[in-house]
Amino acid sequence: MLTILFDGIAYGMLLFILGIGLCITLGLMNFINLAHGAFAMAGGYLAVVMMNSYGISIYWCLPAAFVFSALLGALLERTLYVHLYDKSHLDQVLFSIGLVFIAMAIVDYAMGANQQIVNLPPSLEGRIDFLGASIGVYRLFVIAICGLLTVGLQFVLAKTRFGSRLRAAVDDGRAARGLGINVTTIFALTFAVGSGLAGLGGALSTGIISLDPTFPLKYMIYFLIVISVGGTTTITGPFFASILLGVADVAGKYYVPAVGGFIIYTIMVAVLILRPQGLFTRSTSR
Amino acid sequence: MFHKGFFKGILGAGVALTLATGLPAIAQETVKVGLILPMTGASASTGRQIEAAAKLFIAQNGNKVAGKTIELIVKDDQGTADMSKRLAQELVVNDKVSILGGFGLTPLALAVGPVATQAKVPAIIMAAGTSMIVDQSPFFVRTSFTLPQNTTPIAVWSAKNGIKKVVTLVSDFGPGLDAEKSFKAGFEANGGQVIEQLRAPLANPDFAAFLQKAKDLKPDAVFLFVPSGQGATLMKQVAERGLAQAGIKVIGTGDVTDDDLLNSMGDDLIGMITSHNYSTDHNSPENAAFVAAFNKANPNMRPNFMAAGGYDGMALIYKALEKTGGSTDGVKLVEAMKGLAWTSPRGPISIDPATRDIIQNVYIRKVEKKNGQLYNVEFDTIPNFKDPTHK
Amino acid sequence: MSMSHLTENSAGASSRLLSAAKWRWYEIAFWIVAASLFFVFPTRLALLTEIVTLGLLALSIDLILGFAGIVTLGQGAFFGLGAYAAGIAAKYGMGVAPLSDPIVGLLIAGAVAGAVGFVTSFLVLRGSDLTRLMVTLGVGLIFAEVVNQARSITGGADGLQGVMLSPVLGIFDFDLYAQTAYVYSLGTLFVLFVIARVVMNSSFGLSLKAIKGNPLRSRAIGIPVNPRLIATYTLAAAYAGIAGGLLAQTTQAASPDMIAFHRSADTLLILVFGGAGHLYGGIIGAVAFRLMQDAFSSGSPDVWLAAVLNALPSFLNFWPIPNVLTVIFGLMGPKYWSLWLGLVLVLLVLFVRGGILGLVQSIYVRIFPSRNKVKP
Amino acid sequence: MNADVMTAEVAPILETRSLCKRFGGLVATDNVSFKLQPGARHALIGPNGAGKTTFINLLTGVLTPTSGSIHFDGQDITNWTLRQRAIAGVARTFQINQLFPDLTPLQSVLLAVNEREGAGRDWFRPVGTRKDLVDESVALLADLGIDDVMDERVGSLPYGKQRLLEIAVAVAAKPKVLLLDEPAAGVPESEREQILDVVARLPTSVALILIEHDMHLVFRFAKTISVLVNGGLLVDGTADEIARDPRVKQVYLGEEEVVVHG
Repeated sequence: MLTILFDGIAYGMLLFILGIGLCITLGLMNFINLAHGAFAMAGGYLAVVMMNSYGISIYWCLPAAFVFSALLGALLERTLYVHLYDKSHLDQVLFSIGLVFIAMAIVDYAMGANQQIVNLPPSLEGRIDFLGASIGVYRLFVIAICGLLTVGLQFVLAKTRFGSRLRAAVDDGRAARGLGINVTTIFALTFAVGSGLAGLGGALSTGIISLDPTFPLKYMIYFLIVISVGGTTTITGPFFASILLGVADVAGKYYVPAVGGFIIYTIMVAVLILRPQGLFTRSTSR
Repeated sequence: MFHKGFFKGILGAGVALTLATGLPAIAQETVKVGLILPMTGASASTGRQIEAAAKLFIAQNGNKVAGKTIELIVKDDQGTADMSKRLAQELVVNDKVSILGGFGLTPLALAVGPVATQAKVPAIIMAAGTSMIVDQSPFFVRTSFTLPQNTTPIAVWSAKNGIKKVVTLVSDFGPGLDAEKSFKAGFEANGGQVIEQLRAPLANPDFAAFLQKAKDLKPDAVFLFVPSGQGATLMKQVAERGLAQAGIKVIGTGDVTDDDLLNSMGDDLIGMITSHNYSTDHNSPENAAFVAAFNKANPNMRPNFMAAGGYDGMALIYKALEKTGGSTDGVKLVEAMKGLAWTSPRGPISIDPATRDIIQNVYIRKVEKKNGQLYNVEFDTIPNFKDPTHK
Repeated sequence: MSMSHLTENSAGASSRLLSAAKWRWYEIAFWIVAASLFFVFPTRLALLTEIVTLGLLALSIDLILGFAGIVTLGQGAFFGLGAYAAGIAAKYGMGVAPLSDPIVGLLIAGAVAGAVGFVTSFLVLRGSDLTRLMVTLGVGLIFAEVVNQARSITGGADGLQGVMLSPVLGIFDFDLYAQTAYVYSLGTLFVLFVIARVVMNSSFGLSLKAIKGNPLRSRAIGIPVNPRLIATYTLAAAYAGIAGGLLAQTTQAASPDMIAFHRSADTLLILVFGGAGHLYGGIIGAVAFRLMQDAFSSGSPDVWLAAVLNALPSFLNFWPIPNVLTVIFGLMGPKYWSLWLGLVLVLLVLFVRGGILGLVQSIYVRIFPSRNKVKP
Repeated sequence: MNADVMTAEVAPILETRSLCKRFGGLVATDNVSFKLQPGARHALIGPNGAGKTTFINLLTGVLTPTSGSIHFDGQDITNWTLRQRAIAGVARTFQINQLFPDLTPLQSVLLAVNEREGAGRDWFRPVGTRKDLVDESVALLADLGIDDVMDERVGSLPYGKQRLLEIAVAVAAKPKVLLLDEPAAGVPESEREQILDVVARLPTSVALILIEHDMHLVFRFAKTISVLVNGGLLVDGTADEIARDPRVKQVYLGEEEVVVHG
């Protein structure tokens, strides 16, 4: 029971780190970036190559994945995405799906279609007993990192000048521009950090789920569920949505394996019917 | 036959001639073999293994047989059934192939069945493993394996080696259910007990919950089946879940310990026992030659059971053509294939004249480390084993 | 303003409006070409049949996206529903009419998909583009899961087998050359196209364009926006269902990938590639898409690479040119088809508004600036 | 507060009772009770941010009130949708053009006429089959002086023409009440007169409410005026009364724009 809860939380935390960048950029620029998972995949593959081909420790791979994906995100944002902000949602969807296809083919070409697996250092393998429940050390590691990042993010958003500007820009971009806040710069930075977090999440996920070129498509649906349930106006919304999703998914498969696959989709559709703006959004005056 | 006449009338003489004379042209010197394989998508590795093996066979044996030149055409169906069917139709109608082959997954093979029947073209199943496929068309012949064939031996072996209670975990699709059913039948007939049958969705990134459930039921062993390619993720999670520490043995079919991926799965697998029809490690001169040649042509791949299916599929085609003296008549070819027997890299195999399914040795193997690499090392053999569900 | 001037002006207006609905020479030519392909490519009819069903699915997305402006990723669900409905009907008909009659099967497919479309349309009316994307996607995923679970009816992940059809109109059996399949599919597409054309040229169709252009103003002049959208969504769902039915009948199988997400995404791309909002865009996109795909899947980049490297003048034969060429040709194999598809999409969005037909239209306007009037 | 300054014998065509609208903590419409007589020529004025557009949005159903009620032609329409009110006879123009950029002016007007006559759901006859409706649309466009561009794309029309079309589309529904939200806003001086002329020529069967900053226009056009301040109704009365009212002067004292114009 506790083990299931724990597994679910670990899975949810991972989804949160993978998807939070998408939530913020969507809230900020009303931009639907379905290619977000490609940045996660980039980080994941970088970690795989570093660990498996060069034997570099996972503790170095994680920050490297973050930096790599963040730089990639910043580069693409400045060169490509910037042309798309004033286009229709349909154009954004098509453009980002196009990017996903390109990313999948490039990875397939460079790395092959096989599932990539990393072999974790012994210190992160095995299980420990906690309150009578058996818990995987690596999942604990994932929870710890994601938890720290969440607290850090929340701190940045709530306590720093950048955070208050970001929140203002998410709340009402037009008003924020009027107040002299440089929304474009904030967006570029946020996009880079969001991509970096996705890359970090991708690198972390290689220890739990496997990585193959279809990763961005497979997880796109999960990200979108997180957003639609959690909304895009806060980071606590997506956070709780991710945890809920992770726990519901794992618990569903555990207790009612026959219908396990339905549960998350059903939750999503139900939430969207009852609360089209998301489960955890405050009512907005807009 | 009004409609044929109707179309003949409007089509003009050229096409009508082809229609009237039937599909395999009378005295063509080239025999075209059309392989329909998933080269992209989730099952891409299956297609790439089979293509590599088929090309290897032709390279080794020359492209001439019984006075005819063999030409291989490979088409990618992306793992979608409607495309397999359309490609089969086009290969027959457009490229005038005499023999079809490949078929990465059960639904893809089934989609081609009506075409093979209608066109009277033999269709060699080189991968798909659901038992009932060969019943769907009299032109299906199989050189891969069936799930009951590969599963029953491990079920019997387990029951006889001190395992009493088992939880099965399979992918929720035809072959998975075949494996689940065969395991239960074979295991319980020999005194064991299957205490829970879990089915994971085919497209499932996370097995954690299912494995936890299996672990909590405290069986003696967990039986696993997932299609080729998903084994890596599954085994990583098996290790992470700590089944071995909890005293639960892990057994399965060789699909899980896919030779091609085995090395990347890590040392956690050492000691896992599976039953299967082919191992890269199989100890025979035929296999040693096959593996060496395969590795030479494809440095980054290790031949797995899919490659064996593709290689033997081509062997079957060559032998059948020799027997018919080069005739490409579909009915004659299938008749020639029935009962053919030879020694393949995987050991002695033959085609059951009654079912057109393959009869082969099934081996019980254990994952071991040799020269720094992981292999499925065979330690027991069930010789000339037929699909037990197919009478 | 004199009265006579007014009536004259207004008579002109009426006929100008009506002329938009007239068949133009290039439309007639289009259908004649489509029909004549039967004779021109007698061995490629299976591919052509597939293009026709794909075109019909794209047409159904055009109705809802191109005309009513609703972004959807769920049309694949209706396509799959139609495929299974027609497939199951034919299977239980055991090859005997009425259940196994192809046309009855299509009607069943259209009715089932239309009914489900009607019910789910209420979900789509709410929320923003993103919510719509999610709901349509979610509904699609749920149906895919239902198909997977209801093994006894659908065959689960192995697909539905044993689809047996009686001859079309009791006369024409489905044959290996796909002659019957092509004529039958093209006929179905034509009938449905004509209906769609009539609807989109009617007052109803005009009000859809208004809703797409400005829903607020549409409500303010009394257009019942939601009922119109529900009707259109239902119609589009029925069209998608019939397209699915056609595919199930012509391939004699239905499988879970017919209902999968990539079908919706691909078809959306096809429509945008061809040009949304023209009715022809989906069909033209389907032709272009499948021909491209076919070229890629049967291409032999190794041979081309060897030829190019051979022909490469020596002054160009230094690093990194041969290496770059090797990579580029390496990427031309069927495995990397998605790279080129993605590239086309990205370029399309960045540089070419309105797809192929949009391009044609803008060239036409540039050549004949005097005709730069709105083509309603 | 009683807003009824006209003789109360005629039943009002449009009436609000204690209408309130809050956005979070902000009160945008504060307890407004207001009556409009059939055929009225009424102006709604007030400084920037007084809540004029919010009030119009409440009247037409773009927004729903927090409390209070709205009555039209003897019926309580508080919970009616924008479309229901449009059908019943409440039409409006928008401060920012709300047009169909990809359609033509003729199509735009015909749409409104179609819906009024129930021809909008006709799904099998091509547009233009009902010649009477087309004639009416063309006549209306001619009346407003934009029939010369009736086959152009709306999005490519000059702004003044678009502004006229905004009125044409609203008038096409043959409303009983028409709300004009700054009809001449942003129109170049040279084209302004045409719009004012059109407004002046609207038939008296329509009760008009005009929101306007330009006091020239207000006093030229309106017989009665209401002044909104901070969401509440400050005062209403005939144009002369309002012009003399000291409270109104005080409200507008800081407003340079009004001083200059007025």
